Amino acid sequence: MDVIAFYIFAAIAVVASVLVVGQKNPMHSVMLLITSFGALAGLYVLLDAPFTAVTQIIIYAGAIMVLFLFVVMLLNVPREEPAPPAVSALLGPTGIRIGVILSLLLGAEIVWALSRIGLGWFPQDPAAASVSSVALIGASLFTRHAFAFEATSVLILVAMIGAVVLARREH
Amino acid sequence: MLVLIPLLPFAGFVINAFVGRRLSKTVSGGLACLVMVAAFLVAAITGWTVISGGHAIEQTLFTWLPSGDLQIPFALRVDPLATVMILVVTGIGALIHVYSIGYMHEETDGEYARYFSYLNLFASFMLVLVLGANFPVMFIGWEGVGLCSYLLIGFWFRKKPAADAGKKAFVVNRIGDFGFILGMLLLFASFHTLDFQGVALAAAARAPETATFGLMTAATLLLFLGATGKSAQIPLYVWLPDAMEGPTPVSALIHAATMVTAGVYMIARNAVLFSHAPTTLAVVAGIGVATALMAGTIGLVQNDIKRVLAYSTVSQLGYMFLAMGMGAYAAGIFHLYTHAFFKALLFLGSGAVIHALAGEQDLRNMGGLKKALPVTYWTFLTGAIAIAGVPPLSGFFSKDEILFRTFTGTAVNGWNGRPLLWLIGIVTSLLTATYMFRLVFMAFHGERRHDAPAAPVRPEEEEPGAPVPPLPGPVYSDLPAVDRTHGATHASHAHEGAHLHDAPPSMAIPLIVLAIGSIVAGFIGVPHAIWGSNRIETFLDPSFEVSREAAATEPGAPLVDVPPAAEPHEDTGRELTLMAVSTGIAFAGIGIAMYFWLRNRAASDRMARRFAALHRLLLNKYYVDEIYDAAVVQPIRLLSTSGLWKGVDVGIIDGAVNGVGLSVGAGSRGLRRAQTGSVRTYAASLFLGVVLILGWYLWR
Amino acid sequence: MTPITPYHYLVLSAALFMLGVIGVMTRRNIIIIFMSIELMLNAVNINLAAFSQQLHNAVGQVFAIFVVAVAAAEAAIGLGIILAFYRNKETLNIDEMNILRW
Amino acid sequence: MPPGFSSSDFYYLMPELVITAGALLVLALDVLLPRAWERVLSWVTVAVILGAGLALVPSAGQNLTIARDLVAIDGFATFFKVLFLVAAALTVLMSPRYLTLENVHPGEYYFLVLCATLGMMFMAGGVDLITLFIGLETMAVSFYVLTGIIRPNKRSNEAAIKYFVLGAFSLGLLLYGMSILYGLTGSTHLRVIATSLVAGDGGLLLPFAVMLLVAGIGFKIAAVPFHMWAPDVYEGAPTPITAFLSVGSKAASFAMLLRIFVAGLPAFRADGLGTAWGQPFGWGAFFYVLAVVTMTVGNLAALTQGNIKRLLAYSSIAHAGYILIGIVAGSTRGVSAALVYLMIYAFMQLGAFAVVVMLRRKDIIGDELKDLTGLYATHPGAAIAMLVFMLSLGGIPPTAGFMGKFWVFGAAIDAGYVWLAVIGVLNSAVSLYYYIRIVVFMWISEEEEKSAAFGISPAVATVLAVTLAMTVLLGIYPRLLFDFAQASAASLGSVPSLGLR
Repeated sequence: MDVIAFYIFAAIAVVASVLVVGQKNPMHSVMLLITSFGALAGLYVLLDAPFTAVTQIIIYAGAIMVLFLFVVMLLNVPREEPAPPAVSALLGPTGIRIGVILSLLLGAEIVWALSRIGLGWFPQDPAAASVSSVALIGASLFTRHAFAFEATSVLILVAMIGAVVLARREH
Repeated sequence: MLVLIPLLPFAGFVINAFVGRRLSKTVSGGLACLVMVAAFLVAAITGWTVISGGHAIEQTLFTWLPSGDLQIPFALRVDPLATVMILVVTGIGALIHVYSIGYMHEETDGEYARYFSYLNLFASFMLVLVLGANFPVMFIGWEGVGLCSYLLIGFWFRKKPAADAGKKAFVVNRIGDFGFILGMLLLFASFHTLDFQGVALAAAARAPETATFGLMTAATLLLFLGATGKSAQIPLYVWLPDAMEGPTPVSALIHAATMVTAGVYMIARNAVLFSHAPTTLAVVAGIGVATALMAGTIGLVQNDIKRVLAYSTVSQLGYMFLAMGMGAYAAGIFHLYTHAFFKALLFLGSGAVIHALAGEQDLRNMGGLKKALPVTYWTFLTGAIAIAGVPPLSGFFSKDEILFRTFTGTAVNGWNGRPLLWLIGIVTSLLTATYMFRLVFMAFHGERRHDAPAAPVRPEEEEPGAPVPPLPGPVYSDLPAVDRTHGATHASHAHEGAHLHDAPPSMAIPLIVLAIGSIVAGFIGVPHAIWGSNRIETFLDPSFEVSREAAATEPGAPLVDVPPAAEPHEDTGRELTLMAVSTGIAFAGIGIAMYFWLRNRAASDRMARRFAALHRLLLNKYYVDEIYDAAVVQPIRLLSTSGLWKGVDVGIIDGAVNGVGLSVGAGSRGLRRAQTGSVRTYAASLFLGVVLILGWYLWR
Repeated sequence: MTPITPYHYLVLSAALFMLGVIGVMTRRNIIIIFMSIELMLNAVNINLAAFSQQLHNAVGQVFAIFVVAVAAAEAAIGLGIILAFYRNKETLNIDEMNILRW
Repeated sequence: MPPGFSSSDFYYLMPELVITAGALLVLALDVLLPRAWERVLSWVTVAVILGAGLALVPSAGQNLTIARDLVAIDGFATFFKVLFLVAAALTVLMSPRYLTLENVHPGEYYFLVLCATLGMMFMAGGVDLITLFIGLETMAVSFYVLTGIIRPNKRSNEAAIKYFVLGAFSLGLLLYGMSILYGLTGSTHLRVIATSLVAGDGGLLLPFAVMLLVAGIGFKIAAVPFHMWAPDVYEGAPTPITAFLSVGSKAASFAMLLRIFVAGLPAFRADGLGTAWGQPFGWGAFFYVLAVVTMTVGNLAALTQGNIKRLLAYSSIAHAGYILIGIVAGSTRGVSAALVYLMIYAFMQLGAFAVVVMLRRKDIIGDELKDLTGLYATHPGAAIAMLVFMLSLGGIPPTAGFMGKFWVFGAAIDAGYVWLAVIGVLNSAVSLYYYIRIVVFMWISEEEEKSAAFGISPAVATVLAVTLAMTVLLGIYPRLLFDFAQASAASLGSVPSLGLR
């Protein structure tokens, strides 16, 4: 059951992601990205991480992607624009081809790296309890990682102020 | 006390640099001279203490580079060697400062103060170089004098040749400095000290690297590379003749008397270390004598009065390196000392000529100046006789000492090429006498001439017509080109022909003092063979051995004796013979010059025609610049224009040094082309790094 | 059918990561590039969650939550910058950003 | 009191708390104070930074971890915090007139500068991947906004977008690496990672993770080939921010690099799986190559630049290469040489940028080499200061720059990396060429058209005085800095354990 669910969710995520990158229309890309994130949330559930799954849906698919959608609609530029005249050989199609080749090279390297390790290699700590409980994560966030949590609040504040600074109209 | 010596000129620099523009010329110039005279007095007192006390004075100001067990203090030290140097630097420096008051009086107040601030700064750095008790302190001075030299060569930076010359000097000296720093770091890593005495001790504790290529050989070769850059020896000599674009007093002070001798001084300072690397000594001697000969032959046919002197300087420096390579350190320093007098004198004299002729530097446009410029003539003649090696003037004693030591010393590395080196030295000596008197006769005797073909006006070199990016050339090339030569400012005074005026007092006095110096300076080094006591050698010798006190503090270090200097008493007869030979050679040289350029000028033209190829070869300075151009510049240009940077127009640049600059510049432009402004390119570059590093790892 | 191991998740996350990278390298629209970067961050989260389960260790999930928070902050700032840029240049084409170069 | 903390934690976190409170205070004052009082904000900010400096005093000489083992209070962190605070204070001091000219609202600007400083301090103290990356992001996000804060300016916009897109991209790489590292060790704590990782662990996944970390941090320190954002962003950003970016951000990223690699991945310095060009393979070899390429490319590209900010950007890339030499050397001496270099670099680089800030006038952007023309005639003091900075950047004694280079190259030779030192010396020889070019331009006097005199604000004059004094002082008497750096380097990786997993 789990296995089938994994392949279904993974397939949805990958196909949606391919379409995100391949889409001409940014609006469609946003929608597809939300789909992909939804599939990922499903995978988190399979991974015994319900809290992460919920975060994924609420924050990622909900908040962040809505923000994207909002900007796309605000700016209203549905189509990819044509390339401006290239001033250097590195721009234009050659540049894009180089980018693709590089990405594929890295992909090949990752495949190679992965192929060298066994499936069950990763260390396991059988003594520890299951981590699925939200309580455990909450405790970890507010005790063990309380400092990082508080530090993140500064980060969020910076982001808020920064967004205001950047998006405010001149008066 | 010791620190005052460099500090006084430095104070002069600070005042002139910051408030000089608001001071009148009298005040700023007077101040600059005053601090130099004061420094000279302090140096004299210090020197007297060293001479009478017989041991070094050391002053540690503070710990400069502390780190655990490695301590490098900011320390100054005066030993006999440094005594000679500080006296030369402050004494001759003060005279040249005085001379400059008259020479530079045409400049505006601001420029005048700028000039004197540079000059004072130079003196200050030179004194730090000389007084430094360890490599890093010396390096402060080493870099500092280079900087000042660069600033002063390019003093008239609106003149393109001056700007180019400054650039060339800068680049060449960086190559030398590269060697110096590496040598220094190598010594530091292996000896864990950079104090000169400490290095000498550590070197003395090792066996001389006679047949092996070891650490000391590597370090000394690197240091010698630094010396060739600073002291204009093969292969890094190309900057010095061009450096003559600077004001003449600067040529006298920096490019004749003091800075260019820094390389010689540095080797003498590390005499023990170099003595333990015989291979390096052989290289030093070979380079020295080759440079002496080559520069002497070039000097024979040059027509620019200052260039003749510049090649003569290169040649004399070659002598000094020959002495270093022979292990005759005292003789080399002796020559350094006498050379400072007569070469400064000759440069200042040529400056007086140029000053009188409103900026004319071409010998073919001179002649008959003897009557109009009596002071200049007689002093200049004294200098010429001194450098030619006519006894009993100073040049004779020092040069003869070097040649004698070359002839008699022990075999180097089992190779006894000493007679050959001596022969080349003697030939160079002949050349020296000849070209110096050629200069005297062409400038001061006969009739005033205007023979020189009008200099071909070089077409204005255009900036490479680069496409989008603005491509400022190297250091100066994008400056506004305003022609403002020294001559141009003088021309306004219309000194033309009719009433040439001799040097004004501020210029005449230094000339006379230096002339007297050129006559008598040699007497402190009269060899034993002619009933002298060669006091300078006995005085200097302690500087070239491991100091006894220092050795005593390190009981474990076995003293390996420095190869003993040849006993001077042994062969008085041989020495007298050699002396007679070199005297004869000097007179022969003068005679040749007299025949060709005084009695029978047509003969010289005939000679030039008969040996046209040779003449052209010499006139074009052995085509060294062109060879460097062909060997380095052209291939690179070909490469760079053929494909990769097709759109980039490559500027027309001459010379090897510029060739390096060009290749680097082409690389630089190529890198800039990669900076396309596209985020995608940047991400690709980032990603390329990832892929390459991982690929490298996986491939292995 | 073989059970699902972290290995499978690693492969999936690598695939998403590569898709994100390809998006950054090939697209011209800044917003899509930005979405590709979000894809890369999600690949990271898959890794973290998979490892967390494998190791029975909550740190991975905590890390993932921090990554989400950072992604949110970045999204706010990034879209703000894009907005400011659009106001000046009326374009979202990354190839037209070329005042600064050479 | 939150369960994660104890009272002593707050005691040692005081500098961070002061900065946070100060940032909020600046934000509040900005709203409350009338427009005319804007100038006060810069002084408040400086006061906050000084206060944080005072709050740093208790940390001196300590060596412990706080906040549940997430943050280290050791000499290493303290060294960097001092550096950040100095850099931030000098940045703030050179800003006010520039902000007025660019019509930037100062309240948010100073707030963001303080937050960036806070992020850097987290990066210096963090001993846990999560803390480090949150610090990194706080700093980076602040810088994204600061870079683009001149909204009507297209150059500023473009710089912000480039910095942001590439920064987020590199963050993706960094996080991917961190996630794998977590998977291999089961922990995000550097000490646990250090103890549980043995060379050869994880097969090829470990090098993969390390390489991604190298790329992510390499981006921040602007090491070639991850450097290409730097010239563009440096050129487009407001000049004081460029200064802060090139000093603070770089130093913080180096702090993070040292923490992660020296304290967290010592096993992978050489993985024992073989050698490359005679060097044991591992991150030591990666950084070896990066150092060489970074120095060379940075210096070469700087040679033909006509824009001072871009030129200084390339120069700063090259300097990252020199600092990497110290890290490659790896010994305590090498690390302390890198620290010394960073501190010295901070002063000379900030000084040089202060001069560029000064050149910004009403209608003159002042970042082209030609804008320097005649500086000596109009402002001899500033010109001489700039001369000293340039000589120092070029490594000429007796300036501080020489000390830094001497120590870095010395450490490399000491550790057996002779060729690395040779390449470094060669590069610094080349670099002097473009530094001298800047000097040459200042000394040209234009008698025809005297460039309009412009004043130096007292604040900028203070910056120049401080940086000049330190550049000279650290060159002549570097003892205190050396001792400080040595102690700091020794504390790296010797964080006592609290037994937490």
